[in-house]
Amino acid sequence: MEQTINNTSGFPILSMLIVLPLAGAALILFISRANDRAVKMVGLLFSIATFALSLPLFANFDKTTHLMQFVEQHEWIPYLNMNYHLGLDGISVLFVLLSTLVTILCVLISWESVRMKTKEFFISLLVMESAMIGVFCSLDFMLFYVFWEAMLIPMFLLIGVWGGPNRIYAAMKFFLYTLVGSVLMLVGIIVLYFYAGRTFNILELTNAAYPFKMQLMLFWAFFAAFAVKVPMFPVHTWLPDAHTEAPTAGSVILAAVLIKMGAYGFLRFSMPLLPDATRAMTPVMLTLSVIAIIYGGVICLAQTDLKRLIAYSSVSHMGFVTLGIFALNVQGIEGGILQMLNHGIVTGALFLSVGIIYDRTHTRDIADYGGVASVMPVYASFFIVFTLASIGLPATNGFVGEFLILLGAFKASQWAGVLSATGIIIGAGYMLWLYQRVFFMETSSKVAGLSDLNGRELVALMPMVILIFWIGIYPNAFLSFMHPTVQHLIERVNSGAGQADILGLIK
Amino acid sequence: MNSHALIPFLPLAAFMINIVFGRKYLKEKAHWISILAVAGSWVLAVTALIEVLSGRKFNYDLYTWILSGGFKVSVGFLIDELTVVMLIVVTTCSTLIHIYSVGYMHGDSGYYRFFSYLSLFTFSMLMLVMANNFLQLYFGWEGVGLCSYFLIGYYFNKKSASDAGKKAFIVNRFGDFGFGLGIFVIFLTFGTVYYEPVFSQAGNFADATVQFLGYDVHLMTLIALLLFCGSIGKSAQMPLHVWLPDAMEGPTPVSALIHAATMVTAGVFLVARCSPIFSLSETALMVVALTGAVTSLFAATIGLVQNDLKRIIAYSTVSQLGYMFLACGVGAYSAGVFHLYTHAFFKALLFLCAGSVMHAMGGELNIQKMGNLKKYMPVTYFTMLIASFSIAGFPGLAGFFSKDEILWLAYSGPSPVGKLVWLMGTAVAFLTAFYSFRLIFLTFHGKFRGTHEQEHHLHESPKSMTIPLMLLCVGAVASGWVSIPHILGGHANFAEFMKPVLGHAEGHGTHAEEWMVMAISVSVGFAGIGLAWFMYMTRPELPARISQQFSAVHRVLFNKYYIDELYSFILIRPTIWVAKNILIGITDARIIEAVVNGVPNSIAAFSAGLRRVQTGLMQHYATIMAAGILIIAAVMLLR
Amino acid sequence: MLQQLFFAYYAVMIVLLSLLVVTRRNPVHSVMWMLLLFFHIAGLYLFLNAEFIAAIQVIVYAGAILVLFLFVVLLLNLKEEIAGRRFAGSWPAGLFVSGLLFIAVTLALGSYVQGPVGKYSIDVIRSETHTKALGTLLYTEYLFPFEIASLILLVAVVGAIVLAKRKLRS
Amino acid sequence: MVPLNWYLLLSAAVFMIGMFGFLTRKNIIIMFMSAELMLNAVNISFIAFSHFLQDLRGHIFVFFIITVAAAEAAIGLAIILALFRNKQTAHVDEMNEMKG
Repeated sequence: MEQTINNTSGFPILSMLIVLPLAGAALILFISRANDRAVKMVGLLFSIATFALSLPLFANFDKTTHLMQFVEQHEWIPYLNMNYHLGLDGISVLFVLLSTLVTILCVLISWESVRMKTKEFFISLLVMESAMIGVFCSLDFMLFYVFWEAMLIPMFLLIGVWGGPNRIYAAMKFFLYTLVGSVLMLVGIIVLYFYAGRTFNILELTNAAYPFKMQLMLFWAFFAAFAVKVPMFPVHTWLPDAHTEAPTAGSVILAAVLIKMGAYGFLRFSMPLLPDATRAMTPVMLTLSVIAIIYGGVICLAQTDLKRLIAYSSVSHMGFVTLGIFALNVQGIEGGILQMLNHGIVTGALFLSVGIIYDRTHTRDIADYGGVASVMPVYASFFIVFTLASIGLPATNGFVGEFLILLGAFKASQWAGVLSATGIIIGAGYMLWLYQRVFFMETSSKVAGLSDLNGRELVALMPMVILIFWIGIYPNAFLSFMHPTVQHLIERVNSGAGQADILGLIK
Repeated sequence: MNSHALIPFLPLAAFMINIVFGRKYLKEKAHWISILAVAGSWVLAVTALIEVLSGRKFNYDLYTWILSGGFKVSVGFLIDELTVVMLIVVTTCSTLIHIYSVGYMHGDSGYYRFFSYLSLFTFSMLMLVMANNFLQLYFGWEGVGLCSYFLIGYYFNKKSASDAGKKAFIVNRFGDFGFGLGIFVIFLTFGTVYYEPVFSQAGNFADATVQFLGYDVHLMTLIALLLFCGSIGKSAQMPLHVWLPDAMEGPTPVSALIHAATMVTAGVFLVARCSPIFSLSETALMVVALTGAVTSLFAATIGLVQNDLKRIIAYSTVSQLGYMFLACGVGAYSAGVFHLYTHAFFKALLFLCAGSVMHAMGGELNIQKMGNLKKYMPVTYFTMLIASFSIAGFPGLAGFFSKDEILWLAYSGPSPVGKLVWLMGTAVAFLTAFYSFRLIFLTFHGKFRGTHEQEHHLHESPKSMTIPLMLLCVGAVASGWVSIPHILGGHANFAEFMKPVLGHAEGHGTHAEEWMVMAISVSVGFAGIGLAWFMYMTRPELPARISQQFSAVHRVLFNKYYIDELYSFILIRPTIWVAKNILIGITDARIIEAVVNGVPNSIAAFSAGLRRVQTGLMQHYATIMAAGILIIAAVMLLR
Repeated sequence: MLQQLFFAYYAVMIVLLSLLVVTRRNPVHSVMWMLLLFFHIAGLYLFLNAEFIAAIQVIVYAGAILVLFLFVVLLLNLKEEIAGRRFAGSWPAGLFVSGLLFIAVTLALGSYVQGPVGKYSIDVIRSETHTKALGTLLYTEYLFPFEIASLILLVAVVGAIVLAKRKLRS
Repeated sequence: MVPLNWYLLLSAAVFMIGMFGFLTRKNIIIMFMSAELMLNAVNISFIAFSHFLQDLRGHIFVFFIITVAAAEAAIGLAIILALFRNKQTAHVDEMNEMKG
């Protein structure tokens, strides 16, 4: 049996994290529809409680080991050898925290902007949170798959019910796109299950050695699921539609957490399970990443829709993430993971900000804006921080991530490094142009007389600013979580599958 | 913990206080905090200078910034001769310009914002010069770029200002692209990005070649040229010079501080700092020298015909920066840094004088509409005259010493292009003198050509503005005296002081030659002044005639060689066209979306076809049912 | 020989009458031909020693069900209906399918193998009388289905009334 | 002695005629009668088998079939009445509510 560090506190913290939001959702079910305020308060309280509960993870995490921590294991379906198996390592722990934090902010930002079906909205939000945490904690592939698919439902509802005018199309597109990918992954999971001797345990699956051809096929099956989620270049077109139509909270969750899961999937499954295929496919993945970076960036230059622009910038930024991950060296992968976090924070914050101004103007057309900085100076200051973080200015988190990624990519392939570095120039171009068109120049009639941020919005944006500078100035607070795990991952990828020494390391 | 850390962090603290409390609480008092902070930095910088003069150096880390695998980089400080010179330049100029701004920006709605940006700029610039590794240098590098963006676009309601800020940032990003790659190559070569080990090991790689994008290149040349890309962007050299003239949209103190005295010289600082690397590559040095010389000449010619007061000075800045690169390129790093140091004073002075003129003229910048201002603004006139003499290389003033040292070392140095760049440099000296005095004559002499209202409004600027002018004027006169060349009986102290960091460039020539070079540069300077006197004082109708005679040349010069239009035509517009029409129009909409929507649509079409089977007529169903029975029966029979 | 002759008569008549039933334009005519057809079928049953069934064939089918048909036909005013075409557009398909199915069944007949024979030989039935034998079986072994059949009839009665009655004006 | 196959052949012929009628006639009442015809064809088979296998269960089946046929006729004709009342037609090709 593989070694893990069991949760010895006697308190099933991960299960609690998954259950608590669900409990909140259940509680909301019993609140009268008329009592809007109570619904929101319960949503807020439960999201804060979940966040508070996740903080011990940050504090108690053992940064010296790559082993799984806080592990819980119970039988689920013994006949199929499926287990309820949870645990965290250096890759996933930060994303659990990100998920819990972002949910609070989403609750805050939806406080007034969601006017219809409030009850259902907050239920969806809390169920979403629970599923997200589940995805990051699962150590059983089937359990992972269940959470992975469960996530689709609340998100589908968030887009399809509370979205913009074209919401049904966007929601269907989002749903079908991701579903097609996941189904292929399911096939892959089942193949692994039988090949590795009827187990869904990720750690045990990692120990098995798979023939190269099979690895290749599985790699592409997993690719279908993860690349759609990321989204990588040719399968990115659901993202702009989903982001544009989704309500603010939906966009934020989508940007901050949901699309991280694709990259997380690559790290958790594709790379350790299929090391030979990963190495063989690196050139392809690097190429796709570089295309995504440049393609997404250049498209942003021609966007006229605020949310659409940020959505395409996500394509570009996630290109950086996959670039780093598939550089297959320490800097690249750590940069990639950090950049996932960064992108979650920065793009999440950008969507929060866009939501804030959208609530006031009800337009997403960039041409309708102008001169917002004169009317809303505090808001403008927050937005410039997010903009700068997005274009990777030193002292913001974006810089650390992008720098490490580019360094890693340059190490892996000079062409990839050089070409993707042009993404930084393009990024500055579209973000600053956006900022200019929205905030600078003469005040347009649509924004004249808008009120600046209120306390609630300030509270929603503040954590993001703090995180941006925290990671930017002292990234080691976060990088230190990853070191052993990433080291271990790289050893695993760079070794032939199933070599004795690797088995020794894991067992 | 050392007091050095306070040098940058004092302005940082001022920035934070101002940005958080400025809008609501400090308002008109915001400048106190910034000025106190930067003055404190100045005091600490002076103590650092004294420490270094006494032979001490410092190189230590504050804390580990990024640690990932073998990559480790800290926030740390290196205090050596080069650093303290930069510290003195930055803190002195910054302090004086802060004080100047109190008067200049008085009553502006974004008063607190202006001072917080200035503080942030000072912080970034100090981080840049005090860095002990390349990444922190990059940090400061981008930081000053950001402040430049904020300050150029300070009047953000004006489209031209916000355009200029954006342009500055993006053009700089092109340079930083190369700079960043340079840092990657350094890390991959040396395994570290700290100056000290990199420079000490650079010699080991003197002859190494490396594969770069499929080509075999000389390693040191590669690194040097990539780093130089950053310099080109930040110091506005060809072909990335386009942002600096537009940057004049910012308030004038900003132009003086950022776009004349400090930030734009960061490129020169970078080359000087990396002199151990540049010195190992003759090719790179040649590129640096030629880029500098060409830019210098090129910008000077544009400066000849511009009418915008600040733009003329801006082109003069580009030209002088070219001079500094020219110096570095011929191996005379200390001469380049020396020119950087003197230039900071007289160019900041020129800008501040221009600001003073603007203040009096109510924001008017066209020198064709000025004239005879010396009557109204004697202090401004006098200080600006001194500054112009200094830049024109009037013997005894600051500019004379530094310019002469550069020209002499170019002439006599070992560089293969030395003679060529000396010739170009001399031509630039002539042009510089000409356009500087064209400016003086058109602005301060002759008859006032503006409106009546403006004339009525003319006045000398307040004390808070004229005192910094006078202080800087002292610098413009005397800052050169620290390094009087041997031939004039001095000791060339500056070069001696810099020797441990920058090495010593030896000129190989006789005293006669040195006298000749000096005489030529001085005489072309006087010739330029004389020509300007002739054209704008004695025969004021002449310039118009000449420009008519050579209208094509004039148009090209006036339109800055159409470089902006060229970039727009070959770079910006095609990119956006491709984005709009190919990426969005074809790739996304026609190819990817066609597949994505095509699959469900074809399924829908198939279903629609299949639906027709459902006629709703029960006999059809019954027939099909019977046919099913028939098929089953047939199968059973045939088995 | 006589048996075959009898059978031939009945068979020919049954087939002929069936064809008449399905091809007549006027439903009343069809019902009339069907009445005749049911008598012939009852005759065939007698021929197979099934007196009881033959009796209810006449009583229930001919007497009750067909009358019901006749009522309905008369209730509906079918004058225009009769004017139109008799067969649906897809009649060749129907002919084709039923024809082929007939051939298939005919071909299948050849492979019929008789299984073991039960205890109700003609002599047994004769000694016990047919109705008694059937009644014994029905009230013992098939009691439960018998009860269900009664329920079905009840449901049918209720259903028929509910469906056929006119809506009350409310 | 008449062999079993003759009866079965007769039964098949009647069944196919009924089926033909059901599949082709437009008039719903005749279709209904065709269905009765098919039931009768089956009944013939049952009785014939019963006779030749010396087993009374065939009779039982026929008994039940007749019962069900009666019930079916009652319900079916009631439906036809209701239908005719709403549609004013007994032609099945004018009823296509189930069209997809």
